[in-house]
Amino acid sequence: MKIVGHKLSFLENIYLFEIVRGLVITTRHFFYNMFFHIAHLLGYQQDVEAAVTIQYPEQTIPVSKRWRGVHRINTRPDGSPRCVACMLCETVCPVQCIHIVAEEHPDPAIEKYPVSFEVDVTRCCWCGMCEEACPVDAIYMDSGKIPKAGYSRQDLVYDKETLTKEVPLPGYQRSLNPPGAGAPKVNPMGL
Amino acid sequence: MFIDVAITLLKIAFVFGLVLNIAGILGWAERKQSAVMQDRIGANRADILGLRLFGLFHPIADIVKVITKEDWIPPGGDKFLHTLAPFLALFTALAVFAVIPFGDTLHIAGRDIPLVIADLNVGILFVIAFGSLGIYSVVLAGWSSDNKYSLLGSMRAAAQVISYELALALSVVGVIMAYGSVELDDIARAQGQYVLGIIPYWGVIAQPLGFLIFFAAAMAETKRTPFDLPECESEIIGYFTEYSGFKFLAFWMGEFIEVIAVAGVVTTLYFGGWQVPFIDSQGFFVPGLFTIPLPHLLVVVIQVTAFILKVCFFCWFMLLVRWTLPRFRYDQLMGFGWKFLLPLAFLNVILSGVIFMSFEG
Amino acid sequence: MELIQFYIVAAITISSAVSVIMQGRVMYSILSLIVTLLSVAWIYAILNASFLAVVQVILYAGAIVVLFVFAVMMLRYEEIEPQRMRTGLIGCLGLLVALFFIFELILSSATGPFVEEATLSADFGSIKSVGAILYTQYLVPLELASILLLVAVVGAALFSKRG
Amino acid sequence: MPTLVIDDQKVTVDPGTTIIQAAKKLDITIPHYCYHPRLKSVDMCRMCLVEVKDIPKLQTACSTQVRDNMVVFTNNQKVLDARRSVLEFLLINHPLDCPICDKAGECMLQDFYFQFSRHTSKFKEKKQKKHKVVNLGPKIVLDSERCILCARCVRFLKEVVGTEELGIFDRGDHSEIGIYPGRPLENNYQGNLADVCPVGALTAKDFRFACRSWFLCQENSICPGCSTGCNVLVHSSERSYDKTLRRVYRLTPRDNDEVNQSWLCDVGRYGYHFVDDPDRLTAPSLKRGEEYVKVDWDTAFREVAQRLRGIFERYSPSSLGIIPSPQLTNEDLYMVKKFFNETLCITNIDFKLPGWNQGQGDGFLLKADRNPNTMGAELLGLSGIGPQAGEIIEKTRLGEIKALYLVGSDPARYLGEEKIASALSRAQLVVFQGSNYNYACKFAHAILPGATFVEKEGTFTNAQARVQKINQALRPLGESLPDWKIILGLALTMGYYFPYKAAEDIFKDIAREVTGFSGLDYKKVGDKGIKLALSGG
Repeated sequence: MKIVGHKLSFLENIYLFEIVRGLVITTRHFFYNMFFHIAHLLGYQQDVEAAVTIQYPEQTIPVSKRWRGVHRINTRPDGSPRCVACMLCETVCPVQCIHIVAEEHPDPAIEKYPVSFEVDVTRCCWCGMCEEACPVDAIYMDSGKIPKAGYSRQDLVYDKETLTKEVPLPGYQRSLNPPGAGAPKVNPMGL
Repeated sequence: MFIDVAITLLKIAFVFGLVLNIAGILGWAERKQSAVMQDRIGANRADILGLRLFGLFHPIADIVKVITKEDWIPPGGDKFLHTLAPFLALFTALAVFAVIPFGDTLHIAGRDIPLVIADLNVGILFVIAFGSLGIYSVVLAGWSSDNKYSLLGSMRAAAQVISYELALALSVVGVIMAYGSVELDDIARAQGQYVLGIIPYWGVIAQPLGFLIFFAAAMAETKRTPFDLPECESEIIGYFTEYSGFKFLAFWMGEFIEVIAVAGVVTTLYFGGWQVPFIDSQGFFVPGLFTIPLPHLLVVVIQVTAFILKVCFFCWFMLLVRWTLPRFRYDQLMGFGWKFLLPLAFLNVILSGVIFMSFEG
Repeated sequence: MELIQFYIVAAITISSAVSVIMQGRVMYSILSLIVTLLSVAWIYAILNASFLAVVQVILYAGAIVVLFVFAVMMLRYEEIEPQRMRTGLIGCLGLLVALFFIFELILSSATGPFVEEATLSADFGSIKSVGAILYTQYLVPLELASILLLVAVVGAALFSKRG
Repeated sequence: MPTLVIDDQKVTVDPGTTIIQAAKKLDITIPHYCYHPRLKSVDMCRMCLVEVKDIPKLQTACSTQVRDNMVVFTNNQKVLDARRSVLEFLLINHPLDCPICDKAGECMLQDFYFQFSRHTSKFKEKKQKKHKVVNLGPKIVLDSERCILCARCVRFLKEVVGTEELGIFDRGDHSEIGIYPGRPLENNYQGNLADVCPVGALTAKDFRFACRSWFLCQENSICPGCSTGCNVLVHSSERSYDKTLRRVYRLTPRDNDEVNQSWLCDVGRYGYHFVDDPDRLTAPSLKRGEEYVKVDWDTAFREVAQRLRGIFERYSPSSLGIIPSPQLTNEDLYMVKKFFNETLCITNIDFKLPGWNQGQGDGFLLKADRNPNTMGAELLGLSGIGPQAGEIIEKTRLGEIKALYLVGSDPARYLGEEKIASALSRAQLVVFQGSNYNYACKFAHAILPGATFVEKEGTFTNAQARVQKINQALRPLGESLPDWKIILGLALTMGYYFPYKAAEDIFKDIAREVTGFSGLDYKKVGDKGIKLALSGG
């Protein structure tokens, strides 16, 4: 290991002037920001930012179109999930956060549907592989939402109903078939 | 007799009410100031009926939180001492305010009321004595927690406090020499003189080096950054690891009260105490030219306000320092205390002696 | 008024001093010692020797007992049974000495005060007067004592370097 | 003995062998659909086409018999092109609904498409729509769109079962598998249809949509349904037990020419559900007053040991009765015998409850004796030492036997609840050790949960005296333990030590002490089992 040292000069060595320099910097920030904070309070200089903070729940950063938020399940025109419980997302999921229980659908044209579709967002690593694996245009992560906090782990396991209710963030929809749309444009399986 | 007691009680109420309120607000100020310094906004979420008041409710929320928390005593620890320690910390920090004068003598209704709780003739030595008693809270807290890390933390804290006490006490000697008294009231009053007719003869003018030493040592005594090794809550286990709830709050408050105490002492010793330049009991004057007489009560109010403002400034300044400077390593800390500040304090004593002697001679 | 104060403080002093010896737990013993020292400082204060009182607090309570505490913290914490008063030769001797002092005490209080009452000067016990006495009347012992302390400090520094 | 060359490798086979069998000897797999080693070849799917030197057209490997000096290519471009074309043809009307198809992951159509074809469909016309989700019977569902008409199912029912319920109806691309009117699938071997079907046309209702095949683990085991001891694979997965209460998803037959060939009867195939049944006993419990309290094993052992000792001290060993079950493995039974009979000198041990072997056999695989290890219990001497099991129950009713220890047995099933209630309520101590709750548990003072056959290692001896091994596929549910471990623990608590760490150690002792087993170990038993050399035959 090579240690690159920098020999301190006398002034640096006695701390005092360096301390003063540091204090000057922080004081400058303090008064600069304080001035604009007060100006903002009085309604002036609104265009000058005094802080870089974003007040999260009220204010959000616009996310990228590729950004992956809370999952949503796309729906058929009748509002039922498009999911056919093929469990490919469950298979591809690297953290095993998806749990599907499949059952026979009364309609033989659909045949298989998820009785329970759960996404454990505490485990999810937001890799988006479920989106890519899905053969029927059912699971998407384009809701643009960050999962809310919960009081228990079970609160953060989103069930089928919750996921079906999610809608894509306007303008950010990645699925080719919007939720509840009529005849699907893309229909890989005739479903 | 009765009135004397009543007046003393009033003074106590005034001082402690002020100190405890400032200490509470300091908790908020620390968050907000650090935020403003770092281009952030800081705590502003606590609200009552949607009213946020720049986060001023946070101290209240903190207190509610802390009081409702479980007060836990380690089963292997010493119950009595574990409870005693935080209150000792509060007590020693608060006791210092007994001797700090916050205004000139008030003449009212034929009485002379010195605006200090206890006008002891040992003054500054009393401050130092209570500062040194503050170690016991640290030591007992660590020892009674039945936790070896707490114990180690308390050893470290006690070592630091003892080390810096020497430099602290020695730097005060210069002030005592300059004003010829150990009584804080006398010192404050003596700072009403002027050098060359116009410069106020404050402690910082008389003792610039002494001020720096005192301030550094006093900050080390309060155990705040850059001398916060005993605490540094985020990474090192310290003497109040095993404390929770209200007792933890007591330590926390004790720290802020110490900050105010240091600010008060620094103001009194080095920044003229309650003195306002060019205002004395006669009124506002321009040296050598003219005097505008002011009523006595107004002068006293101005002086007390000036004292409070100065204290607030030093509180602000100590927060500024805390959020500017990085922390010392432990060996650097001890080295700085023993090898730098202490010799410097000795040097300051000798230099001041020589200078004052030559001036007098 | 002053007398009442004195009796209270004296009671505290004596009881805490007894507690120093009788305590089973070392830490409590030391805390009692601190209380003793503080109440002695109070007695000084009553006697108008405020400087001495403060120095008592700073030096004894603030510095020396802290060393004791440090030493105790290093030791393993064990509860010690309060030891029985030991009979035998030493016990008898101690009893004799105690009896002697009690006898003396009774005798002296019967015969009147040891010291004649004197009027004190206004600045008695203040730093100025203590300093004046120290640096005039007791200059040589003071300087000798300070040289002794200096030697001790240098010696300690030397030992810590070598160790 | 003709010698031929397949893909540059020489092989000598018996005359009459087909190319596909000869290739198998060389570990060359020739893709096929309609061919099944245990059914007659019919050349229906054309998937197994291979090139034979000097024959201009490709030949079907499943029906072409080998000749001497034949040279076969199974992997050259011509063959690959042919396979590709065949696959393209087969997939014309296929709905390509792999995501919802139960066969996905083990479908030969899927496998071969990815291996050989990967074509883009050239078929522009409308796909032929056929019937989906057709109920063929209580156990099988047909999806005609996925069917490639290899007729394996039809032939299986004709050649193996002989009931001939299925046939192919209509012509050309309208052809569909179907049942003859008025002849629903009712035989005992329908489960095999789903196994036999190479694609997703026939799926088992029991397994349908329960789990994707790639989540399953397989472990060799033996069907515990009857004394035939069919070799099976246990397909299991613990991944969603909480949600579906299912860990064992299916049993499929495993080839064993000596026992079950490639088949498994439905009784055995669907008889595994007790493994994950909600009535499984999961924690040792003791009766306190009228309540059962769950305790840990140590407490349970101490209590049982103490009460057993109390009965010993007050009465005699003859006041204790043990009824083991022939459902247990040889190892468990040996442990029962060793501890209760040889160590504690209890002679009231018998497993033959009245009616123990009176099920209904069907003359093919299913035997009347529905216990997998009757022969083992006989050989280990758990019968005929003292009174019969029925007499033990009777003696309990009369009060001669004070304590009854049931190891996995369910006397109420044979003797009726009334009789059991009258007998067991008289006993001072009833210990039930077993995997599932049954009527006898109502009277038990202590319930010790045992592991099921998929949760432990051991051996069964089937009716032909063949020792076959079961392997552990899953962790025991809850706190249950293999039965031999329970008895071992109880013995240890009572002060008797047996040096067994695994079932294998016990088997070594069996091999040493029990005639017929001599010289055997788990290695020799292997996957397919070994027939015991019994003097009597």
